[in-house]
Amino acid sequence: MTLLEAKGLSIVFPTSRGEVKAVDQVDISLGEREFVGIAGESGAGKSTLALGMLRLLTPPGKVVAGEVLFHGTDILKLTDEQFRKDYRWTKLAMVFQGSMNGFTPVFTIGSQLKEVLALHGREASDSTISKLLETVDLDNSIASRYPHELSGGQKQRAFIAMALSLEPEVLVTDEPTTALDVITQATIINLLKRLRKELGISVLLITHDLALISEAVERLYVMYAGGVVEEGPSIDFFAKPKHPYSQGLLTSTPTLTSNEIKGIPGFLPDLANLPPGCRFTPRCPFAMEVCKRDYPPLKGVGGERVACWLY
Amino acid sequence: MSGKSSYLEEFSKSKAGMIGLALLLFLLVLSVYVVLAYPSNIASTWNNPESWQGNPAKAPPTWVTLLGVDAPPSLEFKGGQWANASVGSGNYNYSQSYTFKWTSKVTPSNIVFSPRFSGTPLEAEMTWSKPDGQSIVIYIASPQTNSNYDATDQDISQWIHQFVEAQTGTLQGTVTFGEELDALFDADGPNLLSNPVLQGTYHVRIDVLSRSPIALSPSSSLTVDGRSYGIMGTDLYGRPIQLGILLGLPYALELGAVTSVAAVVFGVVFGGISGYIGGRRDGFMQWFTLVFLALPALPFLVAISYSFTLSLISEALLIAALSWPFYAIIARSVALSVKSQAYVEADRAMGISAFRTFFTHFMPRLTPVTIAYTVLGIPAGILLAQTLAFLGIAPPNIVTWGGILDEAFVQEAALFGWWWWVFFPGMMIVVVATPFVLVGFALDKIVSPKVSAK
Amino acid sequence: MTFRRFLVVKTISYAVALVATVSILYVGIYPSLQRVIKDQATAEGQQFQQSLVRAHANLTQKQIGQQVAAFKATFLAQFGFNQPLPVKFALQLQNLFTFHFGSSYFTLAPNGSNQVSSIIAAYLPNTIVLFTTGTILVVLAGSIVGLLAARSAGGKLDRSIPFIAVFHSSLPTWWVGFLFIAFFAYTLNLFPSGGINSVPPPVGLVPRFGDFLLHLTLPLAAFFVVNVGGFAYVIRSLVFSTMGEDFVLTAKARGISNNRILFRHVLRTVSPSIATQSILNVASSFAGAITVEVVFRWPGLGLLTYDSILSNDLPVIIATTFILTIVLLLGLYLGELCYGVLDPRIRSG
Amino acid sequence: MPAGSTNDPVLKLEDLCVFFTSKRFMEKAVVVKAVDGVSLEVGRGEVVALVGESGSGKTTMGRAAIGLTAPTSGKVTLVENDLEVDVGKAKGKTWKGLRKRLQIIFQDPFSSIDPNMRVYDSLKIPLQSQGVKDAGEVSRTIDDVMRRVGLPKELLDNYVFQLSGGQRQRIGIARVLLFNPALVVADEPVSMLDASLKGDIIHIIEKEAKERGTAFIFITHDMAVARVAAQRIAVLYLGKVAEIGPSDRVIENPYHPYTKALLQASPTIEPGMRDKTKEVNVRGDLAISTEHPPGCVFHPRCPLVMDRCKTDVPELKELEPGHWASCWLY
Repeated sequence: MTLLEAKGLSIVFPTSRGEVKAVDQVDISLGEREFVGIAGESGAGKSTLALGMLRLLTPPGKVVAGEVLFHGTDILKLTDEQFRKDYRWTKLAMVFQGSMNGFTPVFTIGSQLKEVLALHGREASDSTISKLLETVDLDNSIASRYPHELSGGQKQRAFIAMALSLEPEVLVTDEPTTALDVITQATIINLLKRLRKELGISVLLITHDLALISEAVERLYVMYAGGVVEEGPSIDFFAKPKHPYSQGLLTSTPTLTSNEIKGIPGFLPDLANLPPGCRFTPRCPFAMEVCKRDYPPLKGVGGERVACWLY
Repeated sequence: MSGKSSYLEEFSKSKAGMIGLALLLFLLVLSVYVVLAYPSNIASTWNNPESWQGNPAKAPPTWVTLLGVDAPPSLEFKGGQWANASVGSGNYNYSQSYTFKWTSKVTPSNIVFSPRFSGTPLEAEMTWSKPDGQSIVIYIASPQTNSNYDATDQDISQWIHQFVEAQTGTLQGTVTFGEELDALFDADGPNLLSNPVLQGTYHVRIDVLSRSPIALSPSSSLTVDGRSYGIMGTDLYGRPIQLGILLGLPYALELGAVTSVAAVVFGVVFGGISGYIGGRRDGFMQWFTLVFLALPALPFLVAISYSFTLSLISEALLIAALSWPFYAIIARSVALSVKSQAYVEADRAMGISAFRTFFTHFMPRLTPVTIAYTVLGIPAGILLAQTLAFLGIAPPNIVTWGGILDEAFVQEAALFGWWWWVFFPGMMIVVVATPFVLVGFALDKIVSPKVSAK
Repeated sequence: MTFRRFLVVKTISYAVALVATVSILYVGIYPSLQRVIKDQATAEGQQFQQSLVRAHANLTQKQIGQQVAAFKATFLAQFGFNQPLPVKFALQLQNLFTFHFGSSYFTLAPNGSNQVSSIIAAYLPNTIVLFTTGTILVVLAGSIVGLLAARSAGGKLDRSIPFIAVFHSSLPTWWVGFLFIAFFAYTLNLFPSGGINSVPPPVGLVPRFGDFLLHLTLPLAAFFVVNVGGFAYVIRSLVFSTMGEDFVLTAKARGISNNRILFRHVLRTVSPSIATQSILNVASSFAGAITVEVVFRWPGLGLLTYDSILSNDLPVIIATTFILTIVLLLGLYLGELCYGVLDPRIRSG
Repeated sequence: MPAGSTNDPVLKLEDLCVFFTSKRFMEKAVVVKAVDGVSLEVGRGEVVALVGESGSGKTTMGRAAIGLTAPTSGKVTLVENDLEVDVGKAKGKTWKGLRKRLQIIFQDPFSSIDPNMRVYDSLKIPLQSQGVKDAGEVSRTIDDVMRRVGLPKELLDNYVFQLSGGQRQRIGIARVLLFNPALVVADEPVSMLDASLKGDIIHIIEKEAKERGTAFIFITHDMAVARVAAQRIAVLYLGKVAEIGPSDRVIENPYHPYTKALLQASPTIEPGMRDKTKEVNVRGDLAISTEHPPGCVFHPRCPLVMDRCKTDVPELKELEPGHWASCWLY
């Protein structure tokens, strides 16, 4: 059952050099109880996509096309007030890249947890708070502390506790472990996996780290320069990525089992001035004439979908 | 885009900034004109009430007539040759006539006769003929050259009083000020002094009698002081406000510029270095900034003016000494944000000297800030200086708007409704500030994002 | 622990700053201060001489002269006139800090004393009432306008605020006062043109208070008009920079309404800065708004200073400057403490 | 041979300690032992990785190694042509001269080069301040380093802010290579770069080490990157070396429980993991406390802690040739 779905979503940022197409006609879906990943490098548009789907874009960024369906309702069409009351945090919660700074610095962690609960009409007692903190392996004393008194890992966990406080159906996590040490990172990912199972929520994990994503998700999307280039079950994908970019990305990810590392030559194209055709063409070892001309649509290739003229 | 040329380019795109720049140039040209066109001792002329007797006092600007206010402007009759005729037995008679039309319903504020001649005339005889045919004859015995005879002078008023007595049939002990003009302009009859003003053509003939030939200068004049003057009116002494405003302009600009440049340059260098070196020395420099920040500018300057005679430069430097801390605080935060960048550390690792680092990384960011705040600081300096002038503290022999306003305040201009005396000098402070603000804001907008950007 | 350290460090640093600031002031007024002291010595000497003559009719002119000279020398010695400069400096500073400003040449306190300290004590409360009330109004209105402007960033209000701010800040307050008097007092006859109450004041507490309010309105309005724009601008900038922080976005994601984010999360976060700004505003308005009092004949320190300038009453001028310096520094100090109290990052280390 | 030593060393750290003492008014003096008795040698053309969590002291150690931070005790020596320079005590001219021999690559390419300068100027200024005045030599040197980091000459006229992160990091490396230094500390040079660009940067470092014999201290928190980039890995914990040895050995056969935990926690491409919980055999977070625990500094988090660990400090022991660990288990 599809829970959350973006259809043909396009997001642009007007700049002095022209419109930057941060997200260009992206289709993405998240099923019930599913753990889905979005992988890609900086400039791929993955964070923008997530913010766009949760109506959190800051102006001047704006959605120019497409719809976002939650249980079949286009949530982009709702009024701000409706969406705020009925969806934000109660159904759709998010853990941000900057969640380290996600707490208002002048209130204690406990009071911020209570505020969210109370605002949405839940019970906001001390015991609820300590139970919440317990689910993310934090002890009760955290509640009376200010954000600046916590370590990065503690803040991230406390924020996850806050994200789960209203038992949302979807949890979007955007680089939840960047800037954390590996050991903390592993515990956070473990926590996400455990909570998904225990609470039966759907999780969308956005990260640049293919290794991290491989250990967590069931299905993943790979984005490049604002578009999805490949989508499929993670087993299939990691066994044999189809898109040349996916292949390059995988070989450039350092692993403990190999002494070798490769890079992808060249750089990301200018998003304000995109060439026609496939955006990966200038860096692609298999580039053909057609690639320069036409943008490849997503096609089914052996259980996966790939946007490449090779298939 | 970055670099110096792009700052200019961006600035030229700001409409407000360009308008400000144009206004600024206009003010500059105007003040250069003032400096060149008026003698350097003009301030002492300004401060001498005698020099302004020919002007109507307390007159609103002439353009109020356009708003339907009945405030006739002054009429001045000057020049023209004197017709002369010998009247036998060694008597000489020189004469001149003036004709003017009076259409206003109010009398003029005064009439002033200013004979200019060489020799010793016996008397001057003025025949004032009203539109209804009545004439008043005024004899001035032994007129003096370079004197101004106005309607309230004994020489003139006694004849008017006689006329009043003749018309009203009552003996006038004293005639209060202004009633001379009623006599000269109102319709005749027993109620002369309360009759309406006669509109129509007035003839004034002046004869000068002498026993020996004299030379009457064409610069002799008869002025009918109106009830309005110039673009901005006059004050209690008849000084034109517009002149005061012009004379005050170079002072205001110069003081503002010197103050701002001194304060901003010192403040930015001080704050910039403070932020750059950091540590204990930074702490001390911050404390030093606080010490000056805590000096209350206005009272301090007042108190200090009792110890030293102010000149324009010393006043400007004193104001600067009290305002640099604000700029030091801003510059320090800019320097800190630069310092937090790894390229400062990288320079050290490269063996590049601290001095060079300061110039390659800090100055390019501090300079635009300096320029923007210098521009924004000028109106602040002007305002403070004018406020001091209002309190009676200003370098001697300088005309200031604050000083003009001080006089307006002392003379209770607001109570008497002499609004032009209050409005224009004050407005000038705002007007002069405006272009600086427009330019400064345009600059600030260009500069600030670059400071904060990584 | 940390907050106590913060307190002690700040207190020491401001105390030392106070001495330093006053020293600068001292250098600036040195010549006039010496003149004042000598004048006082002469005046007191004359009084002493008269009382001497009255009390001891048998004294010779020479004896009187000697005694008066000795009296003057003792008087001057209190101010270190026979001492090297550093001691003189210390003694005179001590006299300033203990509010021994001497006696005024012309002004009298309502209780008839000509001691400058009593005169100041009589005038200072009026200044405090006017500008504290004024600043409270400015802070309230400025904060609301600033917050609203920051909320609708890029909107009409937002774009016009900088211009209003600077236009206002280049308005001389006293001039605005002038215009207000001309219009509201003399043209419309709505408010009295100046003073703190009618002469004679109305009978009864309530009418008297009403009369006071009536007199307060115009100076308050002039002060408000000139200052509110700048304050709103400061708040707008503060709020604006805070609105870009991560926690604002996450608060929005949490389903907290925009108003609540603005008026609770953002406002509380910038509140330390607002508090500092407000206190600084009060303190500096005391010093900067002399002229408002002058124009409205409001019997506070400003008017006192102005009248003293007109009558060359130096002791009073020196004293008001000294008092205003202390007030300003005290304001800066309180502002910093307020920041410390309101910001948990300082309060709890 | 003692722990951490190597043949033909360029740089020797001997019992290096860097303590930061902050004594603030009214507060107890706080001593942070960022580096606590580390001995390490880096050989000519060798890349040694320092691995550890934030707070492990790896950056401080790197900075002390090139003289940017003064050691509290211990010795840092640069060995070149049989000449030894005491880096820790160098001052004035000697120190400035060292800037040509010992260099550093910074983590953040966006802040380590002034974005408002032209690329050419950012390379020219270091050369000039080291006394290279001849215009021809300046431009030859600049062309050479641009080639070595794989950037086209056309970029020289651009402003730094017009460059992408990957390009900027290459400029950062080019600046470092200007003087062909003897040793370069690369402080997390790839951690802020996109995956597709990491390989190229590592390759540039490898090539410089191989072709010019430049030694590198490669600081990273990522075991996988360390393996790819370095011949030897030193794992740091709270300012001390927990384990040091050849990269392959440390990763394939780790001895220290902390190394094991780091390796367990490191993500690998392993889609089969998605239904399992990752084993992380440490407790709690890295103590940010300033007081180091007595005994083994790792014992409060160690899953295999023994009584002895709480009181006695373990020495580094050679457990395989060139592979040392400090743990009471061995």
